[in-house]
Amino acid sequence: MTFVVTTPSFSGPVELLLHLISSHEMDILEVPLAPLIDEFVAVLRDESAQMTVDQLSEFVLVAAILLEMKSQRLLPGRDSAEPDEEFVGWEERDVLFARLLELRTYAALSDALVSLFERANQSYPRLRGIDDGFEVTPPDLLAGVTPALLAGAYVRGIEEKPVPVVRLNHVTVDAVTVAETVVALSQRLPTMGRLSFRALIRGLESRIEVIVHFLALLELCKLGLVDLGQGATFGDVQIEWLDITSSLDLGRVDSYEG
Amino acid sequence: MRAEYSLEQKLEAMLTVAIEPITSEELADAVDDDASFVLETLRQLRAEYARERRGFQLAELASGWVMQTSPDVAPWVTKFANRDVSHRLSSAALETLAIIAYRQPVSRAQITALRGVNVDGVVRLLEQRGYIEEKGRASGPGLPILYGTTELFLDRMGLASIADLPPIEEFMPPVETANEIAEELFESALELAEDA
Amino acid sequence: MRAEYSLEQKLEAMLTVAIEPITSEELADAVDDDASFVLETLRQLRAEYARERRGFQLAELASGWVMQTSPDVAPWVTKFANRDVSHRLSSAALETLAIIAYRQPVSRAQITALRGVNVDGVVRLLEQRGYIEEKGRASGPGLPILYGTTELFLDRMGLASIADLPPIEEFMPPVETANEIAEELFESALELAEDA
Repeated sequence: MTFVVTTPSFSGPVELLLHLISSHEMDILEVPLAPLIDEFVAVLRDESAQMTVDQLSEFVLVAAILLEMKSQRLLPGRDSAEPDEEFVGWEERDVLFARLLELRTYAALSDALVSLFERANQSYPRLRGIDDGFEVTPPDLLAGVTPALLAGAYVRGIEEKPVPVVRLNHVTVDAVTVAETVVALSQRLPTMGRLSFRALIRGLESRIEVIVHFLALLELCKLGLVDLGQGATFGDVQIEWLDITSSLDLGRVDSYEG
Repeated sequence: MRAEYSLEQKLEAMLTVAIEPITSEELADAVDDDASFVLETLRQLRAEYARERRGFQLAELASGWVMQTSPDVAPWVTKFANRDVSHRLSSAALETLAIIAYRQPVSRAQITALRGVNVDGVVRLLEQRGYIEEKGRASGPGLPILYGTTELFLDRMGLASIADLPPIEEFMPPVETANEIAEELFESALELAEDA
Repeated sequence: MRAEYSLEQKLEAMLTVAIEPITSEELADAVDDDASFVLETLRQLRAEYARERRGFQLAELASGWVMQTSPDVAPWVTKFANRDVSHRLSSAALETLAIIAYRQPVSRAQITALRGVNVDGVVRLLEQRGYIEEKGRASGPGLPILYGTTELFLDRMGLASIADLPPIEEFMPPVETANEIAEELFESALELAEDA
């Protein structure tokens, strides 16, 4: 779907804006992104807007990601990372947006690395070595190798080899999947009463965990197990468990792989 | 027609018996000739093999020159091939590797800030595989380690130097961005909803 | 100018990568072509390399065809093979040697299964250097060779017998820590070796 955004330097569909930025025809530094967020919210609040569930959900998700990342950045002491000096003076949202763009770029690049790697693997080096009959006094290849080093090499040699991973999505959910979170929340929420999303995600370590929790909540909402109420601002979504007698059919969610 | 004992002939012989990449300097040393002349001759040989559609090719990797099979005929060669195929990396590892390759030298904290997740495990894995290594220390508390890519990484990518990596500009997202990132995540959730 | 995927190109590629001599029948099988036509093409290639005074030649041995260095430049090959560079085993080769040391007698197929990669080239190298040798044959199809370590290996490691190898249990838990320590030890050993 297309958002039409208006900023002092640009007016038009957000895709075009992104295209201009990514093709270097516009500098992201010159584009304040606040209007984009405002229009998210405006559309959300416009009851006359005939939006499909998909479109609405997408709005909400984009906004959630941006807001979540922003709050993450604003909370002191949450991030051990060094401050990005190159970003000082940027509007917070611009920083977040630039990050998304950059991360996207590296995701594309990692695919390019795979292509390079695979191409290089199409060539097989010559390994026959020197033929018999040549006078060769080989250097001692074991110089410096101790029995302990050999034992270490053995352990490395027999360690389980990683299973090849087919790249599906550049967003990596390291520890927890949506399915697992749905299950966990279906156990936790009935005992917690009404609470805010902010309260729910308190203590989570990473952005991705927050996003996973958000997706899990949407999931539970669609299953009719949870009611999500919108407060004065989007960030204060209220969560309420609806049916404490219903048990979750785990078969519905176990196929999700982050 | 080559002269007797031509430089080409000597170099071909040495590349025939070498079982790991050899630098042009090592080769120059063995033939007792000028290194830049050897390098030029290697490049001519490489072009010659490619032009003649030989089954072998000369490749210049970070660690040196190597005689290897042409990728054209890879399907026919596979069963004879003897090669240490490195294990595939997860997308998390690849993405981190891409960040390190293009932003080196870079600290773990800088990568973490970009990826939004802890990358300690991934960085350790990449270091164990020999694809990245410490390139120095940043100033600042704890003197964080700065990482960069290794020669082995370039060898595995079939590249002679970091400058041969594809230009980053070509990989900036064309139209898709935050919207699509969200979409990707959301599609999975929608599929679940539809299944329900 | 050769056609794309010519028979010559395929044969050259296979001979480039082959570690042991290959018969024309094996080659014909791999390229799915007529054996007598393959044999004829191999002879043409042999004549071509000789005419062009290449550094390599095709030789037809009793056990099959092999790509090897031209006798013209043998002195340079000898010099190259004996060049004084601080050689060491790659970590892949060391891991293979360690597996043979701890699991002997062991077949190439068993090592390959453990390592997840083809080890033929490494095993050949270790055998050439006298660190491993044939210790017998396994039962089963093809009677695969079983490898074990040599006295030279024990001498180099400073061990009186294989029973003196460090017990592996000490190196197992946790795997990550073991890897890191080994890596560190290896690095410092390498530095020592390079300084020496």
